[in-house]
Amino acid sequence: MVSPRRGPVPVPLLVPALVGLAFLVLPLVALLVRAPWSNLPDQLTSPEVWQALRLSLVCATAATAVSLVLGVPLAWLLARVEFPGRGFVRALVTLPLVLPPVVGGVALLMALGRNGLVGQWLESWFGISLPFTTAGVVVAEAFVAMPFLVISVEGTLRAADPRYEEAATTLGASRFTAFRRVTLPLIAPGIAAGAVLAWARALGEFGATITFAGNFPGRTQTMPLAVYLALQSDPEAAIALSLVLLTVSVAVLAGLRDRWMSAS
Amino acid sequence: MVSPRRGPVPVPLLVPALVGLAFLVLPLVALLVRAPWSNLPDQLTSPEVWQALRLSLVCATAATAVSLVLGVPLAWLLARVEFPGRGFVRALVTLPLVLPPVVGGVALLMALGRNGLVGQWLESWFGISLPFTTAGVVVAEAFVAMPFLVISVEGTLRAADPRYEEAATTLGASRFTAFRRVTLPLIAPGIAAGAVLAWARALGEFGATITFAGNFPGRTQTMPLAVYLALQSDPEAAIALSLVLLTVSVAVLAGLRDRWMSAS
Amino acid sequence: SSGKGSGAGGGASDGVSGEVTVFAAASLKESFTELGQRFEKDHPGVKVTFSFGGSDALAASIRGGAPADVFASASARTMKIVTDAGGAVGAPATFVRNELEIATLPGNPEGISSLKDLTKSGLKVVLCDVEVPCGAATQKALDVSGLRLTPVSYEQDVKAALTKVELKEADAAVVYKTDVIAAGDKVEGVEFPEAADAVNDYPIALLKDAPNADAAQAFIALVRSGAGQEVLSDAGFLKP
Amino acid sequence: MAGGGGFGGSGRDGGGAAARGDGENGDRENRDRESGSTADSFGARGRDEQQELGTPGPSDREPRSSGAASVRSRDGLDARLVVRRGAFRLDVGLRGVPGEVVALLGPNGAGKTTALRALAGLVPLTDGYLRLDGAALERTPPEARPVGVVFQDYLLFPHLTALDNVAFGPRCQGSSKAEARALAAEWLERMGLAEHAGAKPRRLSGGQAQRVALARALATSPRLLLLDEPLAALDARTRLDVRAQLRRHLADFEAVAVLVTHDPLDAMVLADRLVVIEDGRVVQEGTPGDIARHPRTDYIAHLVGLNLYQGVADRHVVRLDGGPAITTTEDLTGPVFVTFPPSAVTLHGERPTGVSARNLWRCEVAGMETHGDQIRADLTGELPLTADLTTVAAAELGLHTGAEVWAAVKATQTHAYPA
Amino acid sequence: MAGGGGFGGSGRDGGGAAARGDGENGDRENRDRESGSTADSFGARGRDEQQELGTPGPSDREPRSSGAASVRSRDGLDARLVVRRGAFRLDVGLRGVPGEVVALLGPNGAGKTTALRALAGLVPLTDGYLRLDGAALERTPPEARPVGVVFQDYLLFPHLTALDNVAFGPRCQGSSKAEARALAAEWLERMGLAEHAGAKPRRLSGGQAQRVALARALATSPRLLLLDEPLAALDARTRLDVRAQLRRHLADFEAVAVLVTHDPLDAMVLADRLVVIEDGRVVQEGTPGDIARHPRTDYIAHLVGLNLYQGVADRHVVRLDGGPAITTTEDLTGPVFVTFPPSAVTLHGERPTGVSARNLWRCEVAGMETHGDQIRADLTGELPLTADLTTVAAAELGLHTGAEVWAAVKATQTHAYPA
Ligand SMILES: Nc1ncnc2c1ncn2[C@@H]1O[C@H](COP(=O)(O)OP(=O)(O)OP(=O)(O)O)[C@@H](O)[C@H]1O
Ligand SMILES: Nc1ncnc2c1ncn2[C@@H]1O[C@H](COP(=O)(O)OP(=O)(O)OP(=O)(O)O)[C@@H](O)[C@H]1O
Ligand SMILES: [Mg+2]
Ligand SMILES: [Mg+2]
Repeated sequence: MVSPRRGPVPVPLLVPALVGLAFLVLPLVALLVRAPWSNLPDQLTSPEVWQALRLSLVCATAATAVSLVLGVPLAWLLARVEFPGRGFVRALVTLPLVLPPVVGGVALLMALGRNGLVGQWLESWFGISLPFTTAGVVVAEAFVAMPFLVISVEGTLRAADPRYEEAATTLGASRFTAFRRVTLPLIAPGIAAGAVLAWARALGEFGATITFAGNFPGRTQTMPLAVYLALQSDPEAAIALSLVLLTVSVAVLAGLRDRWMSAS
Repeated sequence: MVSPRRGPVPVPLLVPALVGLAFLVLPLVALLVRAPWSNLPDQLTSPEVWQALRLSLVCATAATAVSLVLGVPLAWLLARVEFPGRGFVRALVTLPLVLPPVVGGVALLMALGRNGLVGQWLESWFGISLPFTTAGVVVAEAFVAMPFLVISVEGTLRAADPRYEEAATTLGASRFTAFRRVTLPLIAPGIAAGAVLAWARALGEFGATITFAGNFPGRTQTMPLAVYLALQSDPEAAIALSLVLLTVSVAVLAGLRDRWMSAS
Repeated sequence: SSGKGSGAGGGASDGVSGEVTVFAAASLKESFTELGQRFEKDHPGVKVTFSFGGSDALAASIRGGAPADVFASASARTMKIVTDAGGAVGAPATFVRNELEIATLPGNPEGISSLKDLTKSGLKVVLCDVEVPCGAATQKALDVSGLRLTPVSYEQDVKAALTKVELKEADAAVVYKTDVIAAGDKVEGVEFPEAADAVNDYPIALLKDAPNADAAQAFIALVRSGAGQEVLSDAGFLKP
Repeated sequence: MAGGGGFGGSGRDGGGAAARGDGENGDRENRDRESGSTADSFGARGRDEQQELGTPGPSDREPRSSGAASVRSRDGLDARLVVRRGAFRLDVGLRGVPGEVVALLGPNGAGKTTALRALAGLVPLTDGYLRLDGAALERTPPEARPVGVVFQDYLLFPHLTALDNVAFGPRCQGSSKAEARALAAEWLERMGLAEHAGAKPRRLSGGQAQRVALARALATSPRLLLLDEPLAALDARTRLDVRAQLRRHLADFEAVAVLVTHDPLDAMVLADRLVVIEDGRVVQEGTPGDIARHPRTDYIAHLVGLNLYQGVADRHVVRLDGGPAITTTEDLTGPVFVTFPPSAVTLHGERPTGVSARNLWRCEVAGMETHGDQIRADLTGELPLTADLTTVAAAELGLHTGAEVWAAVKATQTHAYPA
Repeated sequence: MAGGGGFGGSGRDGGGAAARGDGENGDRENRDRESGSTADSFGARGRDEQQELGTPGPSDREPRSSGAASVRSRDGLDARLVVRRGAFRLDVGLRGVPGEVVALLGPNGAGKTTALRALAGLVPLTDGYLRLDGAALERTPPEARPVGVVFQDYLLFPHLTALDNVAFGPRCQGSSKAEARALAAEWLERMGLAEHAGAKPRRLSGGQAQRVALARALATSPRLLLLDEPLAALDARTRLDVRAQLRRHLADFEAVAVLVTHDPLDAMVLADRLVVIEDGRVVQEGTPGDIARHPRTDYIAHLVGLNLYQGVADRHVVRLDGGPAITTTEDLTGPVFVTFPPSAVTLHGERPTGVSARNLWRCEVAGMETHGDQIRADLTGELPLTADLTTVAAAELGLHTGAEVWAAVKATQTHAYPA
């Protein structure tokens, strides 16, 4: 195949890209190099680890689902509907990122806890109590992860050509149909990226979770919490646990994302 | 002006968007409602608070800058250059999100610390020691925040039309020029979104920072660290500090983002 | 050792049943987990659930309405956060104490033998922040000996301080004896006399909103019993 | 190859046709466009339909006040579109009866696309009104308007196959997935695109994409079809097919179609009525034949390939504004337009002596272009004009840029009409 | 309005021109295209340039092996482009000398855009070669090729003003910002877009955008200019201007231009040579005049508005493949093509008795279209053909779809040539 050389990847891009990659990957390599390999088999055979891992995956996925369901419409609202104070609302949405995680947990307790602003009504009217339950873990993770999805999807929406939506409306599509059948597929890569961010963030979430949902093995003890506890008594074990978490996420992400990404 | 009603915002979008907004904002409202307002003046007059706030802003901004310089090329590499193992590299890039923050800090120490894989060479060759310095804070924050930027920018790049780059090359633009003068401005909203994510994440970063850079007032003590320590003895003060942090970030984000966003 | 009937009174006969939830400082994980198993054996049908975490986060949870029966804190100050909010029944009891030690690199290459040696210039020392219990105790010890010490970092907790030494980022740290023991051969402990004046109390309390106050009482009794104290001493804690 | 006959021959036999059409005026409203027999109605385009409305004044707010086209305006389209876009202001009146095809012509930037977007509801009206089949649509959102649009750059949904692009509209209108796809397959079949049904837009050529866009708009059975240069990307043969297809479909549905095109041939073939806009205003309106014979602006004269001059007539002599006079056969007084086709111009190397042409001007060749085996020469001098001549004649004259020539036009070849 | 003259009149005076061109063949290589005097060279298009290469065979790998066009092929373009895209395979040979404009014609999906993209280096060659001014470019990345492209859908950079879009190329070639902007301003001025210099592409109309794209491509002074339907969105008047502009610029720079268009008129006016591709292969190649007179496929016949038949000649009678015979004036033997223009067909309501036409067929009207004041009728029956007639004649005949007619063509109006 006689192909025009697309030219080598330009150095001014390649160099920072590789430095960036090294920067992100190097600490992981260090973890691997210094990992207590002899400890690993113990970790892998402990049922609690698998319990925590399963819980982590389930909760992170549920939190991502919640984020998608609530966050994508919110991103659309911010990107496509003009309303007063939009800039302020957009800033509000990013705040959960800024909040130190433990304070985030405290804020969640104040809002949804037994004595919380809304929580007291949830409890007395519906008998729903979120804190210290698995649902609470999902709530805490969604609270922390959703802003990533919202901001990232909003950015993609703004970069997308709104005239496709116009074309859809001239074909009789309501704004919602246009959104669902045209906009959504068009920005699928952006949504996938946002979902990956949210999922990863939820998977690593620690401070808000332990404060809002506690640390009960099998119920609310996710991997980061288990890692934290292990760190207290056996730092090597903590690193081993982290590696398990990392391996699983690489597997999931490498598997999932290429399918998502190439679908579009 | 006789304008066609664009129709009300569709309910299937509006309802989840508002629920999502409420979910994100409610805990903040709860914080505000339950905030120890009488405590606030004390906090605001304490010079240490301003020191920590200043350091937080400076470090988060520097970390965002680092993320932009290294992360945007990395995103471009992942989105536009085909190379074997790309899916795996992409997954690797997201790992710092998944790593429990404290483990992230430990990993950074293992890589860049005095005794770390690369750090020992940095120290002996250049006399550079990152832990316990302000630069260390920036490194820790960039490590945690950069993946957000990379993933979000990559999503936008994939959703963007590559034919504009083609058009640029036919006009004599090298791949780098095409990137700089065409792609970059085209995906500006996506980059802005990614930068906001990274900045906010860096601003709220706690675990990796304290582990890698330690906690020394004026040098490495950022607001989240100050908040955390206040939480030990005086939760009210911690909430007051958090509110200061939140207010400043809302101000910065609401101010900055509308300018960035509308510029494109 | 058979803890049967030790202090806490016996078995299902005292009507203790159901689930008891204990919020305990993370440093108590090993000892309390062992005590929990013993308690369950002593009281068939009772299940002990632990939530280990930073004392601060636990205190915040409890103030936020966590359904906990017992709170065992690593510091009197975090316990005070709960008692000030009226969250505890009666006065909290100190069940163990923890003494400071200097942690140095293995083999003590800097030859540190006293608190004063930490003030040597060029030495990278990390301390706990004064806001956290070990930091407060360290400060007390320094005050007693009239020393001024500028560390490279005030760590957020004792584990963070210890980690810095374990990874050889710092040359020394002032931590608890229990931590030095837990770290095994990755650090070397150096005792110093001023530590005696600066011990840290671990208080335990029955919570006001405890769903299972009876069982909670029984658990607290076990912790404070001789058998309980024995388990804790094995981990390096001092008797109150 | 006589490509040069394209615009150049315009109006040559205009006089002959004028006499004939009148006999069949009556059937206009009921005319039946059978499949492929679009010319059956050629006689229907009588003189009485010719309107030269110019820019709609305030009186146009009163619908059905003027002209034959408004008689039926409860059915079909009746609109006055006023849109501001920055410095640009559009203000045009548009009418169309069911089954009618209105072509919107005008130079680049005249506001044709803007007018279509206003009709579709994608751009709000600053002022004016819009009625379709008697219903006011100004405030109806685009999705509720029975309007189909073929966009200038297609805007096919890149994530859907050609089939699903076409099925999109029917789906939105409530058809089941199977129904919608069957209908879409039918449309693609008719457009000759059956084999590309499964292709994504990126894999379609420009012309294929254009046809899919057309099928997509037609599949919703709109009452008003808006087409922004729908045939521009089609090759000659496909163009004929799609054009015939389009006419047939419009006849079937009795819908109004508004068509933007730059191709005067397309406009002539497809449209019943032309609306010419320049700089946001209607400058002329009428049947293709009328506009071809009576252009009122330079743009239109260019479009139909005529030389156009404005002047004041005193019986058979028209004195041009600041120029020479032209002798015509018409007997008129006052401001008039005079036209003649480039083919009516005879060029001479030297001042001819024996010619009967009363109109003779000395000119210089400013430029030439070959149109197949014809040459079109641009002349400046006493009277700026374009002339068509055969390559043989050009060679004999030794024509070149800068050459001095004498241009003669017989009075019988000119056509004058009141301005 | 004689819009119907567009394609229908093609080839009418083909014979006359053929005799004349030959005298001036010699000046072809040195021909000097002065500003606006494009027709100065009309005589230069001699018969010897006519090549009917068909699909390039393996021998085409050997450049300069055939035809006059290759004599100069060290300068200019010499390429064989083989590209696979899924099921589609492109395989065309293209040559062009500096100053020459080659038009690429073909039906939708024939591979014209693909060929341009291959020339620009945006699509890799599966096989073949590409030489420009003697340099092999197959492996040169697009940015290093001295090639300018006007894309079918413009691809103006949405974030840059019109001015900065045009200045982009010069900037990339190393001009200072001020120089590049001055040059860009000049180009916009020439394109009549000076007042839109500061506008972003979104605010430009379709035609304005097209012209900016043209200016952008020209501003880099390419040695090979590729234009994908550059005039499609332009209005008639602008089209003339831009077309003249384009020719002038090409002459100035002695560059090769490859132009994709669907408009036979544009192709005839702008191009020195036409390359017709169908389904990825070259089916005919030659001067506009030659192709107009000797179409070899249905598509081309349609394009130039001729009726085309293939058959076997036995002296003056051509027996069509599975159809009737046509009598011609040419004396040929063996496989031939026969053409005649629609205007050469006379229709009769009943079998004519007194006519001299030797070719008479019984047909049925399948469809009709008005082209201004002409009618074009599609006929089926003994011989499928199209016929042009005046509206008067149509009215007298009472022509309607389904009507039975007799079509007569004089032998002198037909044209036969070897297949
Ligand atoms: N979004 C906009 N904002 C401001 N001005 C605009 C905008 N869009 C178009 N215009 C201007 O409005 C005028 C009319 O544009 P429009 O697209 O309607 O022209 P057009 O008749 O369709 O031309 P073309 O034949 O070239 O497509 C132009 O002068 C254009 O520059
Ligand atoms: N990316 C692609 N992948 C596969 N097939 C493609 C791709 N792009 C185009 N094709 C196919 O290649 C053929 C040639 O397409 P091309 O765009 O070159 O046609 P074209 O001659 O430019 O047509 P038009 O006049 O309609 O623009 C078409 O059949 C098209 O469907
Ligand atoms: Mg337009
Ligand atoms: Mg094409």
